[in-house]
Amino acid sequence: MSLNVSNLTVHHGAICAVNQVSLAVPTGQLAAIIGSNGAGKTTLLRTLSGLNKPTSGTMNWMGESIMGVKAENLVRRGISHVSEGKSVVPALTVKENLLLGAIWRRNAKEAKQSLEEVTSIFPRLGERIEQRSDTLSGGERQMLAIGRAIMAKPKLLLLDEPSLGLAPLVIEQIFQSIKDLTQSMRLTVLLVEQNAMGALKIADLGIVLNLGKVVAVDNAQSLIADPVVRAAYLGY
Amino acid sequence: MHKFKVGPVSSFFGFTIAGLIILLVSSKLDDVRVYQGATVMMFVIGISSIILLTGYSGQISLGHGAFLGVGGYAAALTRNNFNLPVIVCVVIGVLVAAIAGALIGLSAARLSGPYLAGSTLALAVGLPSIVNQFEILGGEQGLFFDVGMPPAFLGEGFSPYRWFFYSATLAMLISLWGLRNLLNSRYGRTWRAVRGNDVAAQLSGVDIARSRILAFTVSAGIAGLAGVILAMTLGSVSPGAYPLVLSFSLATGAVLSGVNTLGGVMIGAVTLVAIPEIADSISHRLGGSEAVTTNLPGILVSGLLILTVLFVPNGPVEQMRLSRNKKRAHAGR
Amino acid sequence: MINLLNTFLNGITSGAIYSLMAISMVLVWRSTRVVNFAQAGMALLSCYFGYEAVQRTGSFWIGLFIAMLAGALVAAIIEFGFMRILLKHSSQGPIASVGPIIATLGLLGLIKGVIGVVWGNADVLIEPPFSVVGFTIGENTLTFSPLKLLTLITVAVLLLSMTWLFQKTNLGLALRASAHEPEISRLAGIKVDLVRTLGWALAGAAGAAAGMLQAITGSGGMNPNSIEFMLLLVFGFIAAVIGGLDSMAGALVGGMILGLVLAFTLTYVGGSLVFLTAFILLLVVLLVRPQGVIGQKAGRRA
Amino acid sequence: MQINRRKLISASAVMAAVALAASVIPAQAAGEVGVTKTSIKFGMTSPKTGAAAPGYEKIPGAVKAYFDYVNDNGGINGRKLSLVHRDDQYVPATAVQNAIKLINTDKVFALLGTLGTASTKAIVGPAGPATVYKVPTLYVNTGFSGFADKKKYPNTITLLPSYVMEAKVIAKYIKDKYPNKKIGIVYQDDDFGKDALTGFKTAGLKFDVSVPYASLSQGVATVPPTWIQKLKTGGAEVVVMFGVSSATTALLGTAYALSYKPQWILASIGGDATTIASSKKIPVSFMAGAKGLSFAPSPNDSKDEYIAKFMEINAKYNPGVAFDNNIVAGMTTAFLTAQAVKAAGTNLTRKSIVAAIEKSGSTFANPALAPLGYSTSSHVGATGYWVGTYDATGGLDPDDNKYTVYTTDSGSAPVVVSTYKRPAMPEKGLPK
Repeated sequence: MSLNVSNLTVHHGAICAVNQVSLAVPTGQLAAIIGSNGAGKTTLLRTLSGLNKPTSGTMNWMGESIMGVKAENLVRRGISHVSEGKSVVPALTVKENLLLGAIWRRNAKEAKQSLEEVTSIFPRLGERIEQRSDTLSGGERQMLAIGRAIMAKPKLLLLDEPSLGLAPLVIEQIFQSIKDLTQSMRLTVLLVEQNAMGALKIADLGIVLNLGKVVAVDNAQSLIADPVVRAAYLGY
Repeated sequence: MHKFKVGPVSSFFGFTIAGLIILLVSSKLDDVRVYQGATVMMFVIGISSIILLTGYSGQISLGHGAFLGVGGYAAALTRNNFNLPVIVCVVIGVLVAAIAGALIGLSAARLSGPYLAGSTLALAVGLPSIVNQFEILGGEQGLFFDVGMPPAFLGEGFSPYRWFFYSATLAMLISLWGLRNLLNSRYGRTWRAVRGNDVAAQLSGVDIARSRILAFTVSAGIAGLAGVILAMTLGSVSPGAYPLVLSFSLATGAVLSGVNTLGGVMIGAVTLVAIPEIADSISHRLGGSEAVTTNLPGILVSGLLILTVLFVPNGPVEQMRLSRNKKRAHAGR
Repeated sequence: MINLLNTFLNGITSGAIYSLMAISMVLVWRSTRVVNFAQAGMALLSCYFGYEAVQRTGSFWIGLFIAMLAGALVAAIIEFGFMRILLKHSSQGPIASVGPIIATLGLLGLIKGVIGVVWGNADVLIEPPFSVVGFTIGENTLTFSPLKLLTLITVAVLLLSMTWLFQKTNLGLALRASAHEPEISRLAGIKVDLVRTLGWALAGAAGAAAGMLQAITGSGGMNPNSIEFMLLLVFGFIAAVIGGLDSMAGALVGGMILGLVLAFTLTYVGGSLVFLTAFILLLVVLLVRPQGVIGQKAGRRA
Repeated sequence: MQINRRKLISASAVMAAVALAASVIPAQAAGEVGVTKTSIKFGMTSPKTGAAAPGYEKIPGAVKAYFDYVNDNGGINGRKLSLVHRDDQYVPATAVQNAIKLINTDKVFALLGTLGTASTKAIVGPAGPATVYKVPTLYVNTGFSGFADKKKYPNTITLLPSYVMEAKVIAKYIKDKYPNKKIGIVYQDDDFGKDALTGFKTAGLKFDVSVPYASLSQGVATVPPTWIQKLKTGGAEVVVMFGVSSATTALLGTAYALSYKPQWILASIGGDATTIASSKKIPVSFMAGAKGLSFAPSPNDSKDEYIAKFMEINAKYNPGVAFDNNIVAGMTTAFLTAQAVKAAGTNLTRKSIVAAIEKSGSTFANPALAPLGYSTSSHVGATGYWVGTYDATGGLDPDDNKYTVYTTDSGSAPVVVSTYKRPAMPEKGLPK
């Protein structure tokens, strides 16, 4: 198990957003976290990437605790987080946004290589490399955001609602590329999604979160099959 | 603080009592202190105008000295050219300052914190040069503003400074009382709403721009009153009497008092006047080179200001209330 | 004709200094979203260090260097030891909108006081390193002198090196990213707090440079309450606002516009209106183009 | 809100408490305030800090230095002179508060050399402390002619010649020396500049080019060059500079930059060579040939007996402070004050000292080369100027080696060459 979380509790002021959550993701697997609004999905992710402070519990990555480690340092431990919404810096060009991802590595050559890798994965970004990122379409921005995360040579990728506000066609592309990446780069991925169906389809593991508590953990396929889950989250 | 509502009438008595106390105490004081007292009152009025602006409508002004100046000059001009009774001149001073405030407010309403701060600062730097453009404004040496000697019934040889102090105190009480009632009125609530949350206020149908402009106008008017008081205590108006330092002092005093309640307004005013005294006594005790003694007041007041912003950002009074409420809450458990 | 040329050259020379000051305010604004009204005070303090260096070495260049170094240090210390705490403490309540601004005023007062204690209240002077005698065209002598040329060159060099720093280096990338999206920058592994301090340091250096140039081109000496430095602050701010307060390119343009507008009003309208002109220019820009003359998009470009 | 109101009241109580700490005036003992058998206390308010401080901040030190010198030589009539100084940062409000303190708390006998027209006006004006407490204000340090009006300011004694006088003298000089040349003027566009214009008008001098500038605007680098441009375009051959020293420095600096060399005439307020030279913006030699005015000998004329004495005193009692015209101003004030005290005799009162100055003030020994105008009807100080030429070292030398002093008044009186013979310095520079 590369990612191990047990009894994690996170508060927003008085509200308990994540309550005694425990989960484990094996290396190289793609876990989808689904659940309705306010289920605490985003908070869980932000806590894992060091943006939110946990109240109690433990988080281990590769056998080492990452409790209270600052976000900027988690990147150095191979954890990349693509936060909710199009997480790019609008004022910067596509290229600059991508280089941003590799900035902590302080190595121009490697950065250049990763840049080529990413542009080969997302040719669209290659075409728009010199444009300011606020001129990109929603889908392109999401690619850019993911691309930036990849530039950091991550082992664990935390994706927050990559499908948010995208057209169905684009969503499919994004999900596809996520799946490909997971395999090609042997990434461990934690994918938070409203679009439960889409997410579970590409996921190995499914985790259902409700009101901050884990209500179901199973492999994705059987979750899709589960009538309760269907009714509650897949909408048929 | 809106929980305990007190009608204008009963609050009126509160202010009257405050006035009587001040009157009583002041009878023991020599001219130095009563003159400083008058200055304190001037600051109280000036600071309350900033508190209204910042604490209740979320705007800022680093150039309020300009409005004090406008008020003072307006009063002096009416006094000198039409020889109207002082009280009329005061009213005119306030009105003219308010109008000036409305004009600036029109643009201020569209500016956010730092922009507004800078523009008002630029105003305070730019405005004084006007006095040399028009003969009637008397240039750098300014104009006399003679409110005349104390009324006869106060007795022969009654110190004019004591008289200034009484007038200033009266002006202070009236303006604070008026301001307090205004803040408890519909307008006051609107302002707080705007300060609290533009969007929400907008949704609840508040015309933000209008309420901002109104706040700025009233604030400038009150500042104008302070300006007239200052002119009275100086017996004259001149650009030098309303320097940039004055604008900064007002902002400082407002923060020392706590910008979100009028309750502490006295604290800032007294501090501003007391600091040089304190500095004096300190340097007397410690001796210290001239370079130190001359710069001590500036250092003290700036240091105090910074400490306040750092550790009691909402001002002593608010702080006390907060801590008291905390205690209550604990007791409640 | 010669008047026109003179006016123009005057405009850009003083404009260049305003630009430098404006840039230092922009840098602070971008890194902490605070307009630092102590900027000129910090510049003044740095210039006193520069002055000491000039006194000891006799070289203006060493003085300039020391001043910029001191400026960077002072700014870094203030950001680290003061601004961080400040922004934590006064981040909510009505104070939030004014606290930082007022605090920088306090800072200004404190700095003045310290200068007064250490160097006294009298004027100190830095000798211009170059001749102030204007160049001549035919029998006409220009107001434009080697000293002013030097001023322009210095500003140009500083601006170019800053542009290089911001556009071509990782530090620059980090500075620009954290200015706009601190959280994303953290996720990219940037130590945003450190970068913020560096931003202030750069601002301090730029301000110090502006101050040194003001000190040698201005008419008076330096003293704790130097009016020339107070004006430098006001004009620097106005220039920054004209440029949109968020853009270094904008700050440059803003400074030049301000410098030229002042120069031309002075020559062709009247000498008594300089401050009002500046104020009116500011208001007009704020009301007509609040996002600054070079526009929102460009204005945001780092 | 209740809480709030209570706060307000308690707050005012706090302030009252602060105030209560105040001392209460004790019943006045016999004899004049601030005067004892062995001492006389004077008060002074002027800028030590603030924008106007540089330069002026030396004056109180100079006054003290001379007083110490006198005291070391037995004081006046057995009384030692002391000075209490308070810093007003050139802000009138502070100046008034200082004056009230000096009078009530420090219990000074009289005020000295208040600086700046606005501040002085606030102090000696109708409601000003000097008027309210009938405290004399001696040798005020401003060129505003109004203060010499005895009816308006019965307790105020001026020292400097008025701007109007200076303008009239310059006008006369120009008419004599530079007939039918093109004349230009640069002046500060405020009352002090306007005073000057009145002077030129009464003397009937018209300007071909006139360049007003806003006070402080010389601090904006863009400004001074425009002055020169206007002067050049107007083809001025003789240029009068009627501005403060920072502006004069700026003007000369720019002129030097443009190698623009008209015949300069620098009004005394800004024409102090030491100040201009110390700005390091121009070589002093550039001033050579410029005309300047003064009513006292130039501060580096060490051959002058008064200057020499003052230099000696400054070196001993005010060590480490560079000798310049501010020191001369301060010592002159102190010197005249000492003589006034002497003249008022052992039974010194606030009335008697003013009377003494009115009676014999015009005969007091002092560096001024122009006659002092004190009389029972007027409080005018020095009433004229001598015109000289700056040499390459910045010294102002009288034309053809003799001080030709022009004297006049602030009104319509003509400008005449004065026959005034300056009283020789009493032995050891002490009042006799």
